Amino acid sequence: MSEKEYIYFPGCSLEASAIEYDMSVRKVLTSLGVKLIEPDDWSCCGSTPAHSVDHVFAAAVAARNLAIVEKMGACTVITACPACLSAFKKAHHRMKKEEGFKKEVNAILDEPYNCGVTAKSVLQVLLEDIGPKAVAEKVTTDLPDLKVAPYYGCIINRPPEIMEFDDPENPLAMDKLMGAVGVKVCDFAFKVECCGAAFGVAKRKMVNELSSKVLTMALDAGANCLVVTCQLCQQNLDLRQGQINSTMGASFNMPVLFFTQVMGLTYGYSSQEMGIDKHNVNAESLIKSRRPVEERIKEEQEKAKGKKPKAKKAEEEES
Amino acid sequence: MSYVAGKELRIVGFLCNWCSYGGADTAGVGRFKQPTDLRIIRVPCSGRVNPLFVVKALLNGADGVLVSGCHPRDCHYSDGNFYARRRLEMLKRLLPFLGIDERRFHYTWVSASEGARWKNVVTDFTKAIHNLGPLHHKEEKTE
Amino acid sequence: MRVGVFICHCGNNIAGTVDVAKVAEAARMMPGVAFATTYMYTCSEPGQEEIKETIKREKLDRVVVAACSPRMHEVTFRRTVEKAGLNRYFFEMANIREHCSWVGEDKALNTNKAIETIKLAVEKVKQNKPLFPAKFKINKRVLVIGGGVAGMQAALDCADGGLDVVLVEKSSSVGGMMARLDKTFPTVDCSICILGPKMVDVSQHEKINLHAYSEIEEIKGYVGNYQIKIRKKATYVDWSKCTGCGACIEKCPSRNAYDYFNFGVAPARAINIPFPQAIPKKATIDAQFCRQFIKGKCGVCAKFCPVGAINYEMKDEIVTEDVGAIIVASGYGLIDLDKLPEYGGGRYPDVISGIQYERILNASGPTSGHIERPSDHAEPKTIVFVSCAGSRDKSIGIPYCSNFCCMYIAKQAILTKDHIPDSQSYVFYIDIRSPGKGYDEFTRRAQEEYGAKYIRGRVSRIYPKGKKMVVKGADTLLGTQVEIEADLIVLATAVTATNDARTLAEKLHISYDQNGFYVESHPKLRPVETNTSGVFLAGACQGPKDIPASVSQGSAAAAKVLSIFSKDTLESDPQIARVNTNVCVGCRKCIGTCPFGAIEEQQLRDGRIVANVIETVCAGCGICSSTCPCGAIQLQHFTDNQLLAEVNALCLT
Amino acid sequence: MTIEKLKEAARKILPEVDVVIGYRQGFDPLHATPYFMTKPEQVDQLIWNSLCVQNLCSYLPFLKGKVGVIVKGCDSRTIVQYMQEKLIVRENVKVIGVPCLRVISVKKVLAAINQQSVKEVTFEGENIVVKTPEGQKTIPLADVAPRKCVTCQLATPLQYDVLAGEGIQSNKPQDTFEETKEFEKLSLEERRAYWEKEFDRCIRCYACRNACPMCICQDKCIAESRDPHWTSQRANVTEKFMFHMIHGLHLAGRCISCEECERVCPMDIPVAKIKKKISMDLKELFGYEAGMNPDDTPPMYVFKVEEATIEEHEL
Repeated sequence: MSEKEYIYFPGCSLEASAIEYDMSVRKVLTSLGVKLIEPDDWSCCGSTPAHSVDHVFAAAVAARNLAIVEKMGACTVITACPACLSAFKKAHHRMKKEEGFKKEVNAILDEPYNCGVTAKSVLQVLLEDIGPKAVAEKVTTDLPDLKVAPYYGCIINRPPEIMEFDDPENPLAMDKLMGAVGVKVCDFAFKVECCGAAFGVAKRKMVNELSSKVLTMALDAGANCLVVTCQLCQQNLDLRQGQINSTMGASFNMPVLFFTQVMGLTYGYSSQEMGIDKHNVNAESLIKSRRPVEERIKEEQEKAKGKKPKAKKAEEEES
Repeated sequence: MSYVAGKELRIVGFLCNWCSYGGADTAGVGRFKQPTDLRIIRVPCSGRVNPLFVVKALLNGADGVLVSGCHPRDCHYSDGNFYARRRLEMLKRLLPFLGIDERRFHYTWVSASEGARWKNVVTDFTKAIHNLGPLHHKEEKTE
Repeated sequence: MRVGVFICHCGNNIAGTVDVAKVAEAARMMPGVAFATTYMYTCSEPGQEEIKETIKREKLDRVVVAACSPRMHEVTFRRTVEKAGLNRYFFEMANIREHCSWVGEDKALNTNKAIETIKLAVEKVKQNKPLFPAKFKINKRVLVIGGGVAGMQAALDCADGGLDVVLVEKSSSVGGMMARLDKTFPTVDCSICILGPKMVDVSQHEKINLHAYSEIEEIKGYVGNYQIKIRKKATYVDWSKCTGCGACIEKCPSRNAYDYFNFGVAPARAINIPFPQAIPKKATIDAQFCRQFIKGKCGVCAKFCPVGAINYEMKDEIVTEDVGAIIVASGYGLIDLDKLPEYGGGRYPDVISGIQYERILNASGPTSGHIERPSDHAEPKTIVFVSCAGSRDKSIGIPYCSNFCCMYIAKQAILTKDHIPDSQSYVFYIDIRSPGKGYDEFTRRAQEEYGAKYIRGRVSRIYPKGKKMVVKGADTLLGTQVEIEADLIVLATAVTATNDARTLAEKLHISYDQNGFYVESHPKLRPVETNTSGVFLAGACQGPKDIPASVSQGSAAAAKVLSIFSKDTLESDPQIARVNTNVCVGCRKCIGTCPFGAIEEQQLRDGRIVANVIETVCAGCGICSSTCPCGAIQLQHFTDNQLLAEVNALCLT
Repeated sequence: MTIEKLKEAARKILPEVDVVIGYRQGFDPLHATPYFMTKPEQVDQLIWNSLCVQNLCSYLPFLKGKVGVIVKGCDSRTIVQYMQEKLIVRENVKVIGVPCLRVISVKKVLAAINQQSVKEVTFEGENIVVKTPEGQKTIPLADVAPRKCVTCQLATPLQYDVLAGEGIQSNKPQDTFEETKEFEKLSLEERRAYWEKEFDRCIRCYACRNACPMCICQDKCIAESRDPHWTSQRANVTEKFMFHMIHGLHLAGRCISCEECERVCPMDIPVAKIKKKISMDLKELFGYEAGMNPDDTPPMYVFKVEEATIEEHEL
């Protein structure tokens, strides 16, 4: 596969609370032959704290980073964090649409941003630029016990006119990728419901209620693990799972992994390399049955042989 | 022809009776406020508008001319606006060659139900003409 | 020349923002104007009398009325001046209401605009020539497009009035949407029981010629003399032989054809008769699903048909019909469920549309009237109805109300309770719209007698939970969120124009609004006419309508046709092109550009070739006039000189 | 020698037609004039040289019966355009094509000899030699050729029944509308002033119209009629402007750029300029060139439901 290069914006949480997300992203993309370049002197993306007080300022903070990327001569920046992504896309979208707003924002910046950069999520890159086929080729390991419910959260593909990726009501990007790496995917109705987001401190109970709904739905869907694209969701669902159990009187024990971690595991990386051990809810029990992918393939072939005559019969009924 | 000094410019509109003229009526019924400059000449079809009418108006004192017919495919006479489109496009390209800003002539499509759209067309075109100013240096009589 | 100008106050509509007295004063100064006055309501009886008297008293030979739009009252006043002995074309209208008093805010500017608009009309009227309509024979046959309840009503009324009717229906049976309904509100009487007899009448009426499974191919001509090309689509069954016995359907092996009649509630056979009361009761093969067409082998139906009616070789056939008027009753469509992803439309089998539920309720439907949900055929106990599913939603481009959903939801809630006494219905609504006779009482009955729980608010999301569907929404009256675990969700999907509404409109040369519904020529006073004379509207093709409204429009349209057909001849509009043979140089450019082929070559005695207009064919568009280099062919009443007079009135300083 | 071939052709055709139109010497040595031949002996007076500038096709729509006509390459576009507009019956016209590389512009020659009277004109190779009372002047033909010859692509006529001489290829560069594009570089005000100045000189003699092969209305022209009354007889620039717009727009998609209008203008008004601009636009819009293909229809008399090249104009 041809060598790809991307400007990669980690963002604050991927350097700290969600460092395992960063680890897995870098490893997975490297094994897919993608080179990541981190812009020098990148700064806050301008998400929640900023845009909840001042839109111009928030846009400026985002645009500062985009301007840096522009200066590097690139037209795309990728990030794993949905908050950074939407911060970038929102700023870009409005600056592009409103000349006045653009002037206002650029007035604050030393280096003006000329709207030449498209922000993409790692998810989008994997699905559209690299594609499920290439993603599947790298799989070495099978995770037979893993049954995942893909949980997208609220902002990775909404509002649609700004994010311009996947279906806002029923996204399928992760479903496809998980399918591609041979993991069982459960159809799950709560893909984009609210997890409580940044209210974890202010309104703990509400967050617990909302997150517990997500976990319940995942269980009902027959999943034993959630895969996510957003470290805030991950936090609310994993870090607070104990909290949820106590507030809601429940007994959830469902690992919440980043989709890149699951991909990494199927690529043969160890739990440590993927930082699985950094999570609260232990996923080992689901992973330990891992085996070379060839075994699964053999199994499937046998199954198929078993099926053959039956399928034939159906055919005859048809005609 | 009497003018209201300074406030108005001379804008002539040729409107298809079946669509745009009705659209202007709809705008009226809906009380969509518009600038008052436009004077409307009713024609059965935009295809009736010989480009020479536009030239005649512009040469003789109009500051702007607007032709509005039915949306393509929606012509009451099936083909009228198709001919209009070609002939008026030819004219629009010729005007600047004669030293007349092509923005002084606009042709568009407004249906009988598009009252709001009509209001916008009139408002925007009038604005455009006022930005361009008078085409003729005539002494404007006051009322 | 003595022009008289009559300026209408129109109560305050004009006088409120235009200084009419000043306008009259200015009008008196205009060259050629002998008299000018103002009047409170010019269109009123005394107002018209005033005009007639003044014409006589002042010896006026031209009249200008400055009032509302000519599209409103031109005809009225033409009649008035004619009664006073003037040719009706010695009249012009100055539109100082819609185009002036109603849209301008500055009284001084409005007044000036009114004056100039009148000047325009005066200059035009001075150029006017007397015109005299010719008479032409009319073909007293009528075409009705669409065999729904509106179309059938129109067809029957016309036929009973003694007209030959050509009824064209797209699907293989008449009946339309009403035939699909189980019961009708607010009487809850059986829909097909009241429609069935009408369908039979249509099929048996000797004056009605029904073309089922047919579509309009082409329409040529003008009021009184239309030539219609009708495409009879291939049914692959010889209907002259088919007895509707249904043996073929029994035996048909391809069992997952889409069932258009039942909106896909259950699969149908590739050869099918849509419903037991179908008229005509004849089978039709759906080539999309028929094995004979897909695989090239099967022929089962042909084998089993007792009368040998099956004919796989059948081709579409074009028939032509000549008529004098057209009634359009082409009905409505519904948005697809998958346009509503937040409700899981198209994703979850137990989220269905109102019309689908109607079929499930219907005894002749795929479940023979037993309410069961699609996913597992279980009997639902909790049913949630979501109104305005798409309607009144700008975000998906449907800003309007679909008119009858509120009522059929109430009906369906009532019927649900009848079918399943221990069931509970919930209805999410924005507003309950029940303005009809007995309608509001009906929606109350649904709540009070049948215990349907009405929740004012919108649904945000619908998702499966085990065997149930969870409906998440807001109760705006209690100001809380609600979650209901339901077994079946019924979406009152928005009413839209049919997907081929626009193409049909283009064939008819009638206009449609931004939503694809046909535009009537006046929203209040000419609700079933279009701007194309001879073409009338009935039913939901003009906008969402319930049954009584559609039926009344069907009758109204029929009445209109009968009234124009009450004479043997029609007056042709004299506003058509006329050739000045002394000037015509015979360059033939007009002939090539006329959309109606109304111009022919004619050789004069001196051998010169000149153009000649066929009066009955000319529709009066004037393309020829703007094409003719030497101005030899002039559209009467819109001649170059008349338009130039208007241009000069405005421009010459 | 072309002239011999022409005479031979004319003689051959004469019996089959009522008249053959060619050129003969005009009122002075610098002018050729149209010549209507009905008898064989007249053919001897036929001439052919660079003075034969007139577009003889212009007579065809007004002549009944069968006609023979001598046609240069540029003029042959007239025949084609007439065919498009069905203004002639091709069978009734015997076209004697004549290969031609360039004619001269009388105006340019007179300018070169500062308007003296002409005693004698001879041609030496690529030069024209003009004898005047003050002596003689030798001018390269290329220097006094009219504009249309500079970019002429039709050395051999598009249409002919007999060709007098061998078909020759044009050796001229394609017309790229340079002049038009140059003019468009001026500001709006400059352009407007330009036309007002030019048209102000117009004396409304209608020579341009009368010489125009496409002005088929001739004495029915709306510039002179009262019904319709497009222009008054007032001698102000507006009315003159209007007349030239009428001429221009009536030729939209029909002008075969023979530039007769400009040749005959006594006031030297560049009347062909506007027509050229329209031709340029219509070529760009509809890929149409008048008088090239008999099966075309002029673009103002047809339409496409979807016009690929016309975009809706926003305000």
